[in-house]
Amino acid sequence: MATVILPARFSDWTGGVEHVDVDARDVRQLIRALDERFPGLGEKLRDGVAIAIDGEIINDPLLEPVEPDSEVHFLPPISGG
Amino acid sequence: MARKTHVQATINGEQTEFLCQPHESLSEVLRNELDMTGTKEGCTTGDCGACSVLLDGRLVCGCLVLAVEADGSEITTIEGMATGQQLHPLQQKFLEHAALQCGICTPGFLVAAKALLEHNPDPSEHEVRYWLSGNLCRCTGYDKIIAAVLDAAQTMGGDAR
Amino acid sequence: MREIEYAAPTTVDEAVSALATGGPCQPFAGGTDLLVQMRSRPPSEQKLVDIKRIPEMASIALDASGLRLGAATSCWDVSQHKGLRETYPGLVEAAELIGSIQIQNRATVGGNLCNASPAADTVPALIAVGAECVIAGPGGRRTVSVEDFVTGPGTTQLREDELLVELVIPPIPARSADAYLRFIPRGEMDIAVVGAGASVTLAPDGTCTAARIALGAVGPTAFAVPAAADAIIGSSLDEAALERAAAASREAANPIDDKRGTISYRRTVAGVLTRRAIRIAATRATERSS
Amino acid sequence: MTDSNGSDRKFKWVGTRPIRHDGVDKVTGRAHYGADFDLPGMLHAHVLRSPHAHARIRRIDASKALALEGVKAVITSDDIPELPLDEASGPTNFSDLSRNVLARDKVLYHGHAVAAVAATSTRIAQEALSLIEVDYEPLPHVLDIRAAMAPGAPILHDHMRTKGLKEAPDEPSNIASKMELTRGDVDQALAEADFVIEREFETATVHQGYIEPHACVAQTNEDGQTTVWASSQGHFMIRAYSARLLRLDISQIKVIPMEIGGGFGGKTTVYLEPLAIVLSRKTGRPVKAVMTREEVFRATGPAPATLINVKFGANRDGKIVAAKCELFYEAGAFPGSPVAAGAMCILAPFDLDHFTIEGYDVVLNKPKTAAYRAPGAPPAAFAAETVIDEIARELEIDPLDLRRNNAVSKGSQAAYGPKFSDIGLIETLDALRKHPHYEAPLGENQGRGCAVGFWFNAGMQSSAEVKLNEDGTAVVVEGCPDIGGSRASLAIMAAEELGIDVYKVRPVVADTEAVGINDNTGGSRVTFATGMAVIEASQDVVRQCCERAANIWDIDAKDVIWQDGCAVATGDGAKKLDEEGKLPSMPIAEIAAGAARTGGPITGKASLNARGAGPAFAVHLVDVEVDRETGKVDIVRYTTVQDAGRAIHPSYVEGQMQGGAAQGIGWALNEEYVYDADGVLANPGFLDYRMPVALDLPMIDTVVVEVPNPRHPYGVRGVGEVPIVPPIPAIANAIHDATGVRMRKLPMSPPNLLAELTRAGRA
Repeated sequence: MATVILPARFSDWTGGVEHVDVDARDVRQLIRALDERFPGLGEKLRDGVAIAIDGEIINDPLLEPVEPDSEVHFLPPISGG
Repeated sequence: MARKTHVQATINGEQTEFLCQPHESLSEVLRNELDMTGTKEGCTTGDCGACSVLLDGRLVCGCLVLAVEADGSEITTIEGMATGQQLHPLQQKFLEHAALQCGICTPGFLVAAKALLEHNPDPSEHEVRYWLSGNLCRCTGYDKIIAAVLDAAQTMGGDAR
Repeated sequence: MREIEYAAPTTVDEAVSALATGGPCQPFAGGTDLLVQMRSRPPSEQKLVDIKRIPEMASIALDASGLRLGAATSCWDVSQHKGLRETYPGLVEAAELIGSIQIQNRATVGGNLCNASPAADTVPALIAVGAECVIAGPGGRRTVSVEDFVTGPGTTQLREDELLVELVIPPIPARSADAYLRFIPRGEMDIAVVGAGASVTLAPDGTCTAARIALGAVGPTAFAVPAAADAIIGSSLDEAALERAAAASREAANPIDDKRGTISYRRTVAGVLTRRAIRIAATRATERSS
Repeated sequence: MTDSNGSDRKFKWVGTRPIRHDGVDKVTGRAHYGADFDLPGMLHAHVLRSPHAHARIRRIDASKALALEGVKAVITSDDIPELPLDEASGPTNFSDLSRNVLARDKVLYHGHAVAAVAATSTRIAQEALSLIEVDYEPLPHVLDIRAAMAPGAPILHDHMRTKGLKEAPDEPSNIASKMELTRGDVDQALAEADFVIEREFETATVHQGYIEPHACVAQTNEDGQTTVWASSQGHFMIRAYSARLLRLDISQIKVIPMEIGGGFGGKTTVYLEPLAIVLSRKTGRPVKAVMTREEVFRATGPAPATLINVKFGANRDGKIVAAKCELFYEAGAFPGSPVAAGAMCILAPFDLDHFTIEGYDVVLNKPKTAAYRAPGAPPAAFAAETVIDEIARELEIDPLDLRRNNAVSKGSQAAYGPKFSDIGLIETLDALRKHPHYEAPLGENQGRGCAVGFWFNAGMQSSAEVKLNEDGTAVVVEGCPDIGGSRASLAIMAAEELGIDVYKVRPVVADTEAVGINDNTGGSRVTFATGMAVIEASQDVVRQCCERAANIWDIDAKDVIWQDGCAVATGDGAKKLDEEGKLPSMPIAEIAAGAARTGGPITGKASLNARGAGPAFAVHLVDVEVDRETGKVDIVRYTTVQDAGRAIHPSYVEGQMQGGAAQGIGWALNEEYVYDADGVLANPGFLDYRMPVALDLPMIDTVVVEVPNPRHPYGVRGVGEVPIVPPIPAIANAIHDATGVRMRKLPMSPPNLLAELTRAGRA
């Protein structure tokens, strides 16, 4: 199962849980699973966030594949100069 | 419609006539009336040097010269630097040294550097930096521009001396 | 539509009568200040009298009787004049500090004076060498000292129908020299935060027998600082004397806070530049006497 | 695409320095930039801007302006759709963008666009501006970030509630949002540290300072189709934003990219384009809009002023054990400062187990900030890297050693979350250590400082086509404006894959209808992401060429490989050709010449959302000389070391390193927005907004370190952003080395430095 690290700013939804193991093949499934576990969190994760999957930052992903051993982080979106 | 003044000038060796209004700057007329847009405008206050041209052999900012003043004068612009298919050594060195990134300041630098080498064929790095301080470049940090001008001075040295 | 009129007379008399025709009218020399100011405002009716085509106004006459400098002479021509650089190095320094090569090729000493910016570089240098302004008007010509010519920020003694024709500078006495320094944050292209002009005369033994010190950008106009001059006259320009002169300049400085500097900074630097300018002028004077 | 980053590969073109393909156009003045384009019957637009820092717009009367001969149209916010306040996608709020393009109800900064005029000449348009009557109700304004956050501060947006707080507030605030990054137990770790250093830093508002003012031309046909000629960092962005703001179909707008005269992040949004489009629709004539330099300074996105508190705990053994950071960034008039990026960067170079980072996005009455090269990172590095230097002095450890002791490397968990893969921080530190500059003697009143910088780099969307011409030459079609030599880099990659001479490749930056979507030129992504697309498209061409050759030879395609621009038969295929007495090799020119008879044109395509951008680290070393009587700082020597992953065109990599360093030097020493009490910018020009001139800088030495990015076929990392990150702290540290004075406020200008020197009794 992929390991998701949830930043402190989502603690309103996660109740402070920081690490969750999620069974998902892509980002959409992963967010769905998180939303089931932490109702309302999904919406926060769907728009305007960047996600790092195994260290690779992707802005606004949806169907990006997630490996069983992946580590997933949610980040604020970054704009470049 | 505003009155226009008739002006005659030699631009890059060619007898040229144009009509302009007294408020129009030389760079405006070069760009808008004569379609010579190689002369760029970055500030219209004489601070960036992108509109550098030679007026009767003097290095000036085209934005601080009124077009009506140019009557009877000789003007050299970036369009007059290469001869036929032959780039001016400065242009060639700018390319070889990658002395431009966005390139908007490049025509001004080339015209200014040409004036420098005509005034002082063998300048020191400090002299080049002093002379080109009226031309702003925000991309390169000037390093490769200075190197290109010094290199061009070397190659031209033969003809200059 | 609001339009600009342009005239390019070839004699001072033509220029003066062009100015006298009434309506908003401006003598136009290098345009490095005037055109920028015009563009910073909404378009307006304006008559420009281009004075660069008047031979008398664009000439440099240097001889035993001193210097007659046409008001429309470009700063570049001043900086390239070999005799001028040898005789009045401080004045040349001021001229070649103005803007870039591009600007120096257009900007004129007279324009720098008539624009009457408190920070104008040539003004302290001109005061230091005791320059006088020759003004032409419908009633003939009159002469005033550079110090009195500028009356405030952007204002001069010139009446609307008058024209600054030339600057007259007395000959430099033996064992004398001038220097001009300004402080700017960058190496080039800035307006003076402080400017200091100095001219000194030395006795054969190195004692300072005469001096003029002038400051720019630390008051509504550039001005002479007699106290600073008195502080070194009679001295051998030792550190103590220089510090007294610096203190006099700090004292005389009456600057404002603005985007280019603070009051306290300008006061301090006025002292620093006074000391440094005197040193340079003295070194030059010594070289001349040897 | 393979994961092999070509570290084992022998390159023919990668790493060479060909003359850029657009070079001759740019040294002869032939290249056309934003303002270099006219159309017959074209009108000229100018924008009326707010004379107040904060005011309610009661009434706008344009009748006098419209009565002026030559004036064809005047528009206000009534002429563009009002968007719902929450209409956003990603970080971009389109309601805010719409209100920035033309103020609605309120003006929020001096210079805020209020109306636009189209007239038959620029002079008439300017005269018309002075005839538009606007009735303002001035409101109290706020220009200082502390004041903006203070209770009772003038509120810019009544609907704004601070996001990211534990419980949602019901009072409006100028704090748009709060974000937080934490790990471990910072308070305990600080309590246990051998010593703690806590400092406060301030930086000023600065501008990207590109030399080309914003400019565009818009033309709308009778059928409603609009064409825009514009210089920007992304013409697809111009198209998407304009369509969104004006409620047009994207298919109704075509944007043709002009050459861009510098951007540095400042041309990643729209200002003039929507106005020119509306005016062209209103008048039925082409409309040209060009900003003055003053407008660029007053009304386009600067980079934010910031306030940063940092607290570092370290042990005597040289290990940094904990850090606590608070970052307050000015967003300008609308939310969206780069504080999140600053927060994610501030501790990125350090391998740390305990920290908290808080970031606050604060609005006030200044222009909306825009991206500027490594957005948000330089102020953050100023704070962290200056304190690191203090720690090194406290411990009497060499500053490079201290950084090395605490440096992140492959497998370290970045402060912003994920684990790093291959990164080159330690390699860059070691390369600088070996540089002669590091041990060179210093003169009187001189000092030396170093600092590290970090930037993520970006991937995002790119599309490219590689078209094989009939004679075996090729055209590369892509959609990222060439802001600093990217045409050359992309041509190099195509030449490398196709095995042809780089000068036989013509790179083209195509318009929005001629190539697939490309995201902005920015985030150091073009050589990385668009390069990836060009490589894939070239590989597509190669694959097709091999198939054609196989068909011509009538052998199995698997027996054909590509070598030096030729299809080469191997295995059974080679045997068969040998028996037939045929050469087992077919050059690309021959395949191209016969293409029409072997299946038609050969074109390779790639559209991708590039993953695997490789983070970049840089370390800079600077020597300064300080005039203790005036506080003037001269840069006497400068060396930059940076991990580029792989330098495709080394000259332009060096150019990015030198240019970024120069911008950082200006930011450190003299650049700042100076506002008067009324909120009016006092220095909106190049004379008093003091960017470095040639005389202010020395030659800038560059050392390119290459730790290949494993996720790029050639190992490329972005290079453009990170060079602006280290200069500010490096210079601050050098000034301390020269004078013993710590500068914690920007700019380190002569008055500010002299004040500190005097306070410290070192003047």
